[in-house]
Formats: sequence, structure tokens, C-alpha cells
Amino acid sequence: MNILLFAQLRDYYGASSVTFPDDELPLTVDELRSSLAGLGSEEFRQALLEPNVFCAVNQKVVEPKYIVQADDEVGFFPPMTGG
Amino acid sequence: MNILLFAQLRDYYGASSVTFPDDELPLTVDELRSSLAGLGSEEFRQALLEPNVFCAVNQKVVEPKYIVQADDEVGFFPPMTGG
Amino acid sequence: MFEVELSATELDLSALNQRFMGTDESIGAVVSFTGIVRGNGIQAIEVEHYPGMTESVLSKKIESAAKRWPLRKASIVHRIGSLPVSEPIVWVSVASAHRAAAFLACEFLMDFLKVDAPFWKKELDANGVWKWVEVRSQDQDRANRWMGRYAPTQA
Amino acid sequence: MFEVELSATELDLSALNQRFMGTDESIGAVVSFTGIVRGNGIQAIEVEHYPGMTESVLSKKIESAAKRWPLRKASIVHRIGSLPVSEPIVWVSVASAHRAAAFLACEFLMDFLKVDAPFWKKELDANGVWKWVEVRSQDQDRANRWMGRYAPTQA
Repeated sequence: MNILLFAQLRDYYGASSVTFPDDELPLTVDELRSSLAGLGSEEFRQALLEPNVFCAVNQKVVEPKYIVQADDEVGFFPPMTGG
Repeated sequence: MNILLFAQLRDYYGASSVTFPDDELPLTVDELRSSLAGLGSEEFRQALLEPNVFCAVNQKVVEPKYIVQADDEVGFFPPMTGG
Repeated sequence: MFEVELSATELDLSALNQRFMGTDESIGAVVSFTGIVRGNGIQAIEVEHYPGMTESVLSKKIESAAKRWPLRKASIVHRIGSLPVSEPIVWVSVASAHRAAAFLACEFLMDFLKVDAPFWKKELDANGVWKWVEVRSQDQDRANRWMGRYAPTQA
Repeated sequence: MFEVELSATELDLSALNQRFMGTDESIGAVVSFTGIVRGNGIQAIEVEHYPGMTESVLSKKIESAAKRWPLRKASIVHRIGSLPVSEPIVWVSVASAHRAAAFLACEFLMDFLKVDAPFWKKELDANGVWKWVEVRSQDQDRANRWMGRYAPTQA
């Protein structure tokens, strides 16, 4: 699974997506986020674990307890600043 | 003095201004309105005496007790409907 | 910065918008209102005004708005004379640093323009009869909102 | 009737306005918001978005607005990519029979667009350093207003 990263998270990670092993899924968003945090730099880890980070599954923002399946589209991002 | 009339009041009176004798002034707006009401048709009288009619003196809306002088610009009109 | 205009010819919205948008780098928000003649059973409308007083009332309303909110620009352009259905009758634009002030000021100006500026509209109905438009009680209520203790001032 | 567009090139406000104004005789009020890049110490901004999700979130917000208020038309056009100071970043227009609905719906769309649509802005400051824009707490507060018991629904 490719997990999409946006804005600061992408900058800290150094790429716009992270490959995550399908066989570790399903996981809740919270569990996925914790695992993901170990895959980058310390800066990335801290930024991803900020309480205001959002997770979208299939392009909809979901709660931390939402269960992610291997065929879902998943993205993590900081607070949105449109307009 | 020429007193300006707008919208329905002008239509009922049949002209956009009424000449009013300067030597009857000063008068309050209320007194002026009563005198003016006698100068036109019954329709005009009723329309002018409607409680929602406005009087502007020197292009500012004033209260019924305001005192009108002979050199003032005076207008009477029904509720405004801009926009 | 603050402009009032009465126009006897069709409003050119593109030109008005273009003229309003400038290069003032402190402007972050522009709110524009366009009022249009609706076709609910009418063929046309005619707008009468009190020359001189109308312009002065509208200018003073812009000044009051500028005292309540930090405005950078404000413009009111109102039609006079005859208008067919679907033509713009009024255009009000307000520019500010942030959107809260621009939205409030634009609505404030429109609410007063409806009931406090000496314009009178008459409508030509489907039977070819001209009728003076009555003031809508909602319009008076909306204008009154700004005057009480709990007026929506700064958001 | 309901449109969402992301544009990688400068917004042509005249063209957008012209396209939005139509011949629907039931429309009496159009409210438009234009957001502009302010020059308070910055040289330029860059707007990133989540392709697909951004469009879908904005379309859904227009649908929610249309459930709350009787809208005839609504359009959101947002810039993506790099913008210099004084260029428009977003244009939101709403058309309705009466102005109350048009004002409320336009402000509702803007308030959610600021905090609920996946856009991220970064600014190039005077020293040539790019910085991600932090969400303003007022923006979050304004969006929250619409969700409570006392949400401003119909005026």
C-alpha cells in the first residue's frame, strides 16, 4: 500500500508517498500512524504524531479508530489552510 | 417654497412639487404635512397622511416635530424600496 | 476608496469588478453583492430616486460602515430609470484585509440601501399595469438588526 | 448549476463573473467572495492540494449549502500552484432568489473551505524562506459556528 503524505509531512519524509506492507493490515488509523512514524526521520515522526494531523481514507477524513484495509487509499496531512 | 413629492405621492398629486406659501412658515413637519394634505385630491390627502410617510429637510430625514423654515428644501415620500 | 454612483444605463459588471480590484496589497477579501431584477410575474421595473439626497445617504452609510469595520474600499452602484428582468439593479462591493469585515459591511450596506436610501421601485406586471413596490417587512427587520445592542459588529 | 474548479493559472474574474451571471429569472441576488494574496511581508504563496479529494470535499460542501438554503447556483474556483501577491486565490459565488440565503451560503462555503478542504499554503517570506501557513484559530472558530445549535441558518 502507498500512503500519501501532504505539505509538512511530505517535506519531512522527503517523498509524497510511503510504501507500507499490506500484510500488516488491517490496522486502525491510530495503529497505522504509529507504525508509519517509525519509518522516517525524528522530525517526520514528531510531525506525524501531532494531535492535529488528519487521516483520509478513500478521500474522506476518518476517526483514529477507523480500520484501514489493504485496498484503501490512505493519506495523512496537517491542518488544512485553504482560501 | 417648492415642496418635493416622490413616487405615489407625486402620482396622486399629479406633479413632482407643490408650491407652498412662505408666509405660513415656520411650521413643524406635522403641521406642514396637514396643510399640504388639503392642497390635493382625497387620494393624495390619504397617502400623505399615512403614518409611514417620510419627510426630508435639506435632504435628511427628520422627525414630525422638526421646524421647517422658508429657505429649507423639503420633500415628502413613502417608504423607500431600494436595491 | 469609497464611491457611490447612480447609473441610468445598464451596469457593466465586468468593468465595475475590474475597476474595483486594484493593487492594494493589504486587501485579502472582496465581497460583492449584485441585485438582479427577478421575473416573478413582472415585465420590467422603474427606479425613481431623490437626486442629491440619494448619493448623500449612500455616502454616509459607507462612512458608517468604515467606522464599524476596517474597510479598504467600498463601492455602491445603483441603477435608476427602466430595467428589464434579469438586469442588475445594484452592485455593492467591499474590500478589507479579512473576510469577516467584508461580509458584514457588504450586508450592512445592502440592508440599509433597501429601506433607508431614497429609491422607489415600480413594477410593470404581466397585465401591463405599473404598481409601486411595497416595502417588505423582512427588509425593515434586517436593517433593524444592525441598530440594537446585539448588532453583528465584529466577527 | 453547482461547479467546482481548480485552476493552475491566474483566475480571470471577469470571465468567471460573466459565466456565472445567467438568464435564470428567479435569481435576485448574487454574492461573490474573492480571496486575494495579501502582501504582509510575503513575496508569493504556493498552494498544494489533494487531487480528487479536494474537488469532492468542495462539491459536497456546496450540496450541504444547497440543503440549508434555496440556492439557484453556486461556484467555487480555487487556485493551485504559485501565486504572486495581489492575485486572486479563491472565488466563491452563490445565486439565490433573495440576498439572505446568498450571503449566508457564500460565507458558509468560505468558512469551510478555509479549514475543511485539503489545501495547504506556504508563503515565501521577505528573506526568501518558504514557510507553511498555520491554521488561524479564528478560521476554525468561524467554521464551528455553523455546526452548533445556534447556527445561522435562515435569516
